[in-house]
Amino acid sequence: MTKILSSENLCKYFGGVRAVDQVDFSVDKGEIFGIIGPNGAGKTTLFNLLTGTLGVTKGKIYFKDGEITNLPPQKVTRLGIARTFQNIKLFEEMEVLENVKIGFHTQTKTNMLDAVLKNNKLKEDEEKVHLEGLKLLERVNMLDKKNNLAKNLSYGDKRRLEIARALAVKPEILLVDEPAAGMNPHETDEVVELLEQLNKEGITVVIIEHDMKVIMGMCDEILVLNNGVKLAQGTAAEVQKNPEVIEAYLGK
Amino acid sequence: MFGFYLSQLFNGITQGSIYALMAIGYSLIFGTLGLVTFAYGDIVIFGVFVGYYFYAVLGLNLILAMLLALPITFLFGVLVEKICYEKFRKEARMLMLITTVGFGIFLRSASQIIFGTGNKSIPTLIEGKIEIGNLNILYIQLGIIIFTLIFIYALRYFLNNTRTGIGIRALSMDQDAAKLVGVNVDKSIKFGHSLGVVLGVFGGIMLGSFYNAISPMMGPNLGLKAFTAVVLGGITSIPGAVIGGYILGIMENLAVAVFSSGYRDVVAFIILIIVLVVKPSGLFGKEVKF
Amino acid sequence: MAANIFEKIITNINKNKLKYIFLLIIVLLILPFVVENQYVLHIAVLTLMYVLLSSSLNVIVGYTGQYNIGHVAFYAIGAYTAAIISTRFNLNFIIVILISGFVASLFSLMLGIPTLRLRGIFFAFTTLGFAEITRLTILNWRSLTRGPFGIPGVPIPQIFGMRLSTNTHFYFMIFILLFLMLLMTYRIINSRVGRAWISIREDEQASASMGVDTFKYKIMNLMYGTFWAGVGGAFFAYFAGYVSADSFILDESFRFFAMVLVGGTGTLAGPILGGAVLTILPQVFRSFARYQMIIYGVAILLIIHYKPEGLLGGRTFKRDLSESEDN
Amino acid sequence: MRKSYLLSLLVLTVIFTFVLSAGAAEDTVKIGLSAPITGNYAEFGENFQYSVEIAADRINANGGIRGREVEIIVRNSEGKPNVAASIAQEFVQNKEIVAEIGDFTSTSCLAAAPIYERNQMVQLSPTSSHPDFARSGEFMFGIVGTQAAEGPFNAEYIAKEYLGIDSVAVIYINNDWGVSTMENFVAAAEKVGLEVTGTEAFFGGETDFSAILTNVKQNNPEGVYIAAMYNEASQVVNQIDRMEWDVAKLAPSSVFSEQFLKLSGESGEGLVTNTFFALEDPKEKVQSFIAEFRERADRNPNLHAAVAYDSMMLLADAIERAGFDRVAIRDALAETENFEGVTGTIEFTDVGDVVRSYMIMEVKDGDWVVQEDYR
Repeated sequence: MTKILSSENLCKYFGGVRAVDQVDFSVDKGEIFGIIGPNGAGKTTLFNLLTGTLGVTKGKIYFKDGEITNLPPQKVTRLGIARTFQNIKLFEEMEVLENVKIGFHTQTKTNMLDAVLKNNKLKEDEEKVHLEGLKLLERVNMLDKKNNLAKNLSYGDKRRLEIARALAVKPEILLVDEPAAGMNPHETDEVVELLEQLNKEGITVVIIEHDMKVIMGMCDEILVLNNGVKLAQGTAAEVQKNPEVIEAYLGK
Repeated sequence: MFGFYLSQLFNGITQGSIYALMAIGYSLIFGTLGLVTFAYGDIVIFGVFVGYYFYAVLGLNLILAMLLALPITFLFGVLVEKICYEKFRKEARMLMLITTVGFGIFLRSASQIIFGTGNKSIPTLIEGKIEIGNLNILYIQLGIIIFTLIFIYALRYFLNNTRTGIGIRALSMDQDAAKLVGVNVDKSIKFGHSLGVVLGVFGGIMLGSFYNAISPMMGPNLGLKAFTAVVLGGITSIPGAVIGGYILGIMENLAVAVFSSGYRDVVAFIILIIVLVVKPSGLFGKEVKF
Repeated sequence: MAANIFEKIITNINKNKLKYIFLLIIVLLILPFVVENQYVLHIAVLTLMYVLLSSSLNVIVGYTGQYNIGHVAFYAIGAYTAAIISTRFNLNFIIVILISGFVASLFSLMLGIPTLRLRGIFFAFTTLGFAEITRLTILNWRSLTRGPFGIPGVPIPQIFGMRLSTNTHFYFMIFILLFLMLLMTYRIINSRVGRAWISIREDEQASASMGVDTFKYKIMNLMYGTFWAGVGGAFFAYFAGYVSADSFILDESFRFFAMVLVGGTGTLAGPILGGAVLTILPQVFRSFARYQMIIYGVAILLIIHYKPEGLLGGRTFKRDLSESEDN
Repeated sequence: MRKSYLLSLLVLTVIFTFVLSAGAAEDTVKIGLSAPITGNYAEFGENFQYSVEIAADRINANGGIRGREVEIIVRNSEGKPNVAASIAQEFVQNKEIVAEIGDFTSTSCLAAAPIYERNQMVQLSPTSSHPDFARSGEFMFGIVGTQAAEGPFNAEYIAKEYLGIDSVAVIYINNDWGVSTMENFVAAAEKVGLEVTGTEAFFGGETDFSAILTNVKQNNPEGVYIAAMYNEASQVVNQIDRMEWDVAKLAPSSVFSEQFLKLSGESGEGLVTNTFFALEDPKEKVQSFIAEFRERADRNPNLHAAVAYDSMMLLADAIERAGFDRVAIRDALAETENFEGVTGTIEFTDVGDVVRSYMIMEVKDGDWVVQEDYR
């Protein structure tokens, strides 16, 4: 198994608050990797560091063979890392299909001049983006809503659209932040199924989730954070046995 | 030569003290509403004219007339809030920006019709001066500085120790959270805004009394100066706004001394842009969400 | 109720967009041949010019969500560039207009590089400062701009030996410019570039996560919008034959802004209606002399109260354009 | 209910358009007045309106012009050159308007000039003093006299002879009028050996002049020439007084107004200016104009008001001789001879402006007092 994403001594301090403190972890290619921890453990901050949304205070991040520490988010995305957001960040006033189309930004080349001239490059790009966008929507079962404004979607649909949008980037690794939050059990199952399917197709999945059933059921490996510090990394069984993890979750 | 720069510095401090006084009210409004207003100068001048009206037309005692103007402008502030902001609190900020512009145009033109188009003279509230070496310091100048200090401390006390004040402070940090902890958002916004207006009008009265003249057309320039001082010093930080006012005054006057008088405002705005680029929250402001 | 009829008309227009656009173009093309009143034509030229200017601001404010409240600076730079070049060199007006657009664009690049990294309202402050700096520099730099005297004698534009001096000529000139601008903008907005712009407006953080180089696209957007402001300014210089700093005060910037908001942001049609309404309204009320500006101010307040999303119901902005923290 | 706002607005717009375009009675002669009724120059525009309307009422009381009543069409130019140009377009389009009075600033006049010129309609500006204005066209007339004449008078007669000073600093407002006033004064000063120790500009609406004055005082000039309108000029003298700086103060005729006295109080004392309109002028027509103006505006007229009154009277005189044809009016106006206005005798030069002769006036005991008669 080869490492695809890893960190070394990763730290993020907000003033005196150590949101992420000296975290080392590594994700293997092709696995489903879970990150758990109580509220405020630094999970989302870790995601923000990995994707370049936040700058790191100390430490290093590696993706495949290269270092990606402090790369801006658009460059990180170009390398093949896509993400969703805990608090859903869709382009609310845009149609569902348009939301997905933006995901293809890095794979298309149209510039302003092409657009103005309406040349072949634009036409090819638009055609490609349109067709592939529809395919992705079909995949998440939202084809019938392609012309709805994103802001009018149901909560579950919004989460699914975010995943579809992230997939448009054609990522090697997908970081999903609480994809099942606020969903009913049926919707949750759908999302789990989708992620597992994607994983089978070769996409490495990193998932933050509070629902232990989801995490324990699908993850190959789990990272446990508490107060910004790594408590453990291992398989579901290993983690569940770790005394520090039990203490963090159940208290003394 | 040294004496020349010293007296220009002193000129700057004088002018800065007026900007500082004007900036206090602006800063309070900014903090309460979370948005710049482009009607501030016009509202302030309108308030001063109300006082002038009592004094010149109804023949009241000058100080009494000006004091009478304050409660009236407080009520006027409530009206302004209703027209320009109330409906748009949850809407985009730029709507409030344009309503203040529209209201400013309206009020300026209306003032010209009600109070006349020309400059009006206001006598000095407190006559007299003290001489220290070569410098003449007018009592009114001292008064301006003293009032500025009083306002900083009084406001700080008010915002930290009274129920209403704490409510306003909570608003400036997070409106939704303020609501959750039981702040009456509507009342607090109206009160904070009106208080800002009254402070501004008070500053305007001191300004009119210092320069002995007011005119409806002074509004926009005044508002822009208060705005610049507040942004320089740090939005929502009241002592910051005051220091911003002083910096602005000193910079402008030194610009006249060093470059040319035509570039006085250019220098001020260049400094504003540089400060924003280097430290968007202003020289003394905390990082805020805007 | 009567107001409902208005709503219905708007809905109807939205439904049959193409038809109405076609109809509007036809009407606008015939207009100068039917209208003989030169004053009305003059106002028509001004209206189209303001529509161009408010549309150019809408590209920046409406599509990418950058609070540019100093747009008048680029309009001024365009006008002065055209006036300075055309009175010193014998160049074809089309070239002069293009150069003016590029110069305005260049200034926006210089302003944008340090300031576009600032969030929402802070960027607005810098544009406001820039507008004042521009106006005051024009007034001070007498050797280049003749300071407060302005530059008179902007030559009459010529093409194929024809002197373009009548209102009808200028009408078609601005009509073509506006048509080009709207067509180009329409195409860009419906391409990868436009999607990137809009995504920045909607959520800059998410946009970056989709691989959009948000800073680069914001710069491009600002440059594109200010290019057209510069073109509008250059046209104004030719049309008026005279430029002076009094035409480029901050109020003018607020006027553009009001036009965009009154019409509806983030749609092509919004600023067209907004620009038209707020250009024609003051002309109609001009005979009210000293009550004119009162009516103007009240009209803006009323429209914003009645339809905060703009007459044509464009999208509304989120209250905060700033990035939300998620920890 | 709110929804009906917009509709009522639309309806209003339509109604007003109809009202505007509705035909007027045939038996009037229409004169356009383009003036800054709102904005920074509003008070000057207001003076224009009062004076021109007083003149029109007078004319109508005496049977009008060639039996027709004068009707003034007022348009607000907001002090903006491009708006003045739009108004010009409206006026020339309206065939019933035979001539125009306005605008206040030289830049507005210059911006509108090509339109009036092309359509052959007189633009008679009461106040444009820029030497280029009247030269910009056959149909352009200015009656206030140009800075090219006032500057030398102020430098030679007021500064050198009357005040007897050898050096002067210039403080000027940075607009078209101020710069032109400054430049003409400085040029004239150099000719007559009056040393100019420095020039300092300020922008309209400025209230604090202490920095500028401190700069100027550095070079110890014997006098300060204040090229500003009365409102800023009064601030300047106030602040000179506050500095306890004993210096001779002189200014162009723009400061001559009652407002200046009110705003400057004791610190205005001793300021010298020129004028060709004096409140104490005993002529009946002057006194009756002053009385009428006071009644309507509740203040004394200033120079700007007086020239606006004369502009209307001049036009009426020309129309009386020429009839209602625009070009004929232009010719008659150019041929005006020995017209006696409230501002003295008016005759146009070849280019269309007026060579004025000036009185010297000083503020004494809180009042404007003529010190030397016309020269």
